[in-house]
Amino acid sequence: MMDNKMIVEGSLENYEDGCAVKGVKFLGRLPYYRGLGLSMVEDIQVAIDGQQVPREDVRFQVRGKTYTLDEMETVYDDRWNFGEKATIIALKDGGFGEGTHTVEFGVRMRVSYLPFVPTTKDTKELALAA
Amino acid sequence: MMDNKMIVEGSLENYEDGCAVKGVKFLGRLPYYRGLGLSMVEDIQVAIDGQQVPREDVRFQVRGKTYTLDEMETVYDDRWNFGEKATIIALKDGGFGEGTHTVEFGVRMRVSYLPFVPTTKDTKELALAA
Amino acid sequence: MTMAIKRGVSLYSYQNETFQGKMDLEDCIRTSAELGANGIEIIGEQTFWGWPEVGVEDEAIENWHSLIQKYDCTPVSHDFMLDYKRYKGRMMPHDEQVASVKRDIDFGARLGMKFIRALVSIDPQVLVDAAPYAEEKDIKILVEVHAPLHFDHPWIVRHAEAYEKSGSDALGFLPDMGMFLHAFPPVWKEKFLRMGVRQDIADYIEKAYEDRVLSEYVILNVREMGGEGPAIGMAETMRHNAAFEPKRMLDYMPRIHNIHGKFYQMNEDYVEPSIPYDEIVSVLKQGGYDGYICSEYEGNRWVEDAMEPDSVEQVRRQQVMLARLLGETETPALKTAA
Amino acid sequence: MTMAIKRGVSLYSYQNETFQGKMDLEDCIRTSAELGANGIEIIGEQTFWGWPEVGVEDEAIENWHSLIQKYDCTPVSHDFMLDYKRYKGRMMPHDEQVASVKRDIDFGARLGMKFIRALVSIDPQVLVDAAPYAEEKDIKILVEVHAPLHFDHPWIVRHAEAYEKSGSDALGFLPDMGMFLHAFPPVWKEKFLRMGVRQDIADYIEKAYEDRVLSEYVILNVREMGGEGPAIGMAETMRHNAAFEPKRMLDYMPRIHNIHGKFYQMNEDYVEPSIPYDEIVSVLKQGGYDGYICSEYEGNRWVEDAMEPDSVEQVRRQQVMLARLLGETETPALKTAA
Ligand SMILES: [Mn+2]
Ligand SMILES: [Mn+2]
Repeated sequence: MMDNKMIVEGSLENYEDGCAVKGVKFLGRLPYYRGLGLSMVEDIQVAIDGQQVPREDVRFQVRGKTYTLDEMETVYDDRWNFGEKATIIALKDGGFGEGTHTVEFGVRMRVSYLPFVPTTKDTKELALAA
Repeated sequence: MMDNKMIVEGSLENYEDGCAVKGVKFLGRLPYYRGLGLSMVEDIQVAIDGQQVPREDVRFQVRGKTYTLDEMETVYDDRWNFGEKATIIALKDGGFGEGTHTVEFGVRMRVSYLPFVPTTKDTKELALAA
Repeated sequence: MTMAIKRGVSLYSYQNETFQGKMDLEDCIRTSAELGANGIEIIGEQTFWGWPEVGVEDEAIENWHSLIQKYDCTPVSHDFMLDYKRYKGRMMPHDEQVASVKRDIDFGARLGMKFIRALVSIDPQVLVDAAPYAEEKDIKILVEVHAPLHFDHPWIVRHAEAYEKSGSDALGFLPDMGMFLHAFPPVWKEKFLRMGVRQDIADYIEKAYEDRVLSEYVILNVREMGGEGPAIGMAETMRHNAAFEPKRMLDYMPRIHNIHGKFYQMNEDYVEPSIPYDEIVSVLKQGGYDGYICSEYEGNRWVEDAMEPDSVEQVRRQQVMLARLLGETETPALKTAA
Repeated sequence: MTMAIKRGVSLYSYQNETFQGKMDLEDCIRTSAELGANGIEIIGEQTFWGWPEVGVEDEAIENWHSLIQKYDCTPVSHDFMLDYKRYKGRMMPHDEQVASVKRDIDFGARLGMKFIRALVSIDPQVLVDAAPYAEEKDIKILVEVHAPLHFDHPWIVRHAEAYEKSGSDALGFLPDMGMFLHAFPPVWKEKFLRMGVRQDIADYIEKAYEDRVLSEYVILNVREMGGEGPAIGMAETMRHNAAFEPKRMLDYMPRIHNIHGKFYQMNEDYVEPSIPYDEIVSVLKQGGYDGYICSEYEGNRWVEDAMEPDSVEQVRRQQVMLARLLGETETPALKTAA
């Protein structure tokens, strides 16, 4: 559900540290009818132009707090709220280049009452905001 | 069911045409609690000492009638009865040699009320009757 | 109150022995009669070679009747199969299915049966169309309600609606007690252990069954425990079996005319550890059931890899249990040495 | 006879709009109230950011109560989740689950709810242990009976037995009408067609559903027709949905306190083509049900790939249907332009 609303249109920007480009970031929403505690967001998969971003180079940012995917596994006091636009960061020194990119965004959720662990994906062409 | 009773112990013999050895034969039973019309015996798999016998070299013989596996597909007036010892023939010019052989015998049955098409197998070491 | 519920045996129970020629038809009938189980049910295609493709000689039918008479038994049901997948790649046409059922009605009549048992996957319209012929032959066609189906499953409800609409009394139900599987059968667990399932996984599945956990959760949990192959197979049995409630038979009792006393094992204390026969018999009494309960031993396939099944002893034990539950004064026993 | 059954809406129905910020809490409550559906049900973790891990400020609770008052509505149920898999690789301990339920009881009380909805996979003992606390707070915990479960499924029977044994009136059931899926929903079929399922396979599955064919047979037949991927997925929906009978609610009516009016689509003729609401409402009347039926629109996930769902229009149509079935004189209508 909400597959095609995971990636927020027009939200792709360079991720800068000072004035050095350290990757890209975009706004992403959890494809689920309720929010979920961060410890149950098992994986966030990002690929830029078909290139899978390694797990350790993905960051998840909400309300000023930034987490690695491994850190999230034991976060029991924060959550990804329903419809909340989190900032998803894909680190790569020098960034991914100018212009339009194909962004693939997948989220795997451990939902207690489901007899399977679903991964939901969205893919969009996003122009890098100048 | 009846997996370990499919191959009849001590029934392995050379299959001769005149006095030329044309393969081997043994007695085999259908692993099922009832008999089955021959059109529903989808496959009879025989391997001798690990060597799969080609489908076209397998013969099925009951009450004096001999069928190829393909012929059985449209036989609607005969059946492999419950517990009936059919003669299973594996053709091979010159036979499979003397002594003890590993006989693998599998039967695939199209059973109308089952939501799958089972194959049941039996493997036995049989000494070639002199 | 005359003892309404009678005891019988489906010769299916002796399949391990008859398959190997260790028992013949007379052995089966005599053994059942000695146990006071005079109702005889058969799988037609098991007991009579040739049926249906080749046909059965009169001589075999006469032998059947002479044995029935000799041991003072009662023919109860010819369980027929109707192979609607007889033709590879195409379904047997409706009219041909109806004709096939009529041939099984004739065969049941030749054998003096009251009922013929249809398998649950048959299209109800086939049975409705065959019902008038069954009435002519004074035979009832009973659909076997068998796990995973149960009396509240839409497929069974559809059959029940079709029978009511047909207005025929020749259509009914034959519930198989395996539908009320209240515990994971120990002989199943032991076989899966022999097939290599880890002890902790087998214990988890047995407990999950006792807790009535939905099959889909059990299958996921077993995978997460590292279970594969036979372990997944053991969990998947829960898709095809569940602990439905015997009292759900009461709504359908007027159309229930025979009972399959399915059992996987009878322990030395005359108890079937996974099927609540005390509850079952009390529900049948409450519903005024006055037919047969026919032993249907199916444990052989679960133990034959490890030991030679003793079907006669298993049937004896179930008949002792049934006699006790039915309030009979005498304890069933075999005359001759087992 | 005073109109016992009342109409409500679970704000779950507006998830497509609230997810995108097209509707806020006031829009949801106002829209429902205009339709005469004054019972408001929520998924706590959908409507209130922060719940439960971060917590919810009093301000948000006060806003809720002001809106409830402003539109003369009644808080009905806080549907809670209890994530017993919160810790990766290990199950949340029993006592911690009970404590978690108590926190949701408190949250439900803060919101003025009568009920909190537990998901069906919860261990019944957790609810039994939380029941005394619920009684203190004058709240009932209702387990949602949701497809593939139904009132005759052993898991639900186990819950029912645990509630009777506990002697507590604070434990009950909340049946989801999706349990009575009497036809394959057209929006499901259309989505599977868009996913590439062959027309003949999709038609076969729809017809097999109508014929109540057992899921395992349908899955095999679809494979034999060359079906893969989404075609198998379409067939496998039959493992999780079936046409169970609304009248099976009658045995449990004393413990049924809320109803999820699940629906996948309402056509222009105010009919839900796959769920028999006429039968459902008559059974509820027959059982003397006097609670709410809360619209629970779940069609968005089946159409959103092809069009922007219009949840408000779908809810409006269902409320018109419900009002008609409940014998109300006025037809629900939106005051402002939709
Ligand atoms: Mn049976
Ligand atoms: Mn619901």
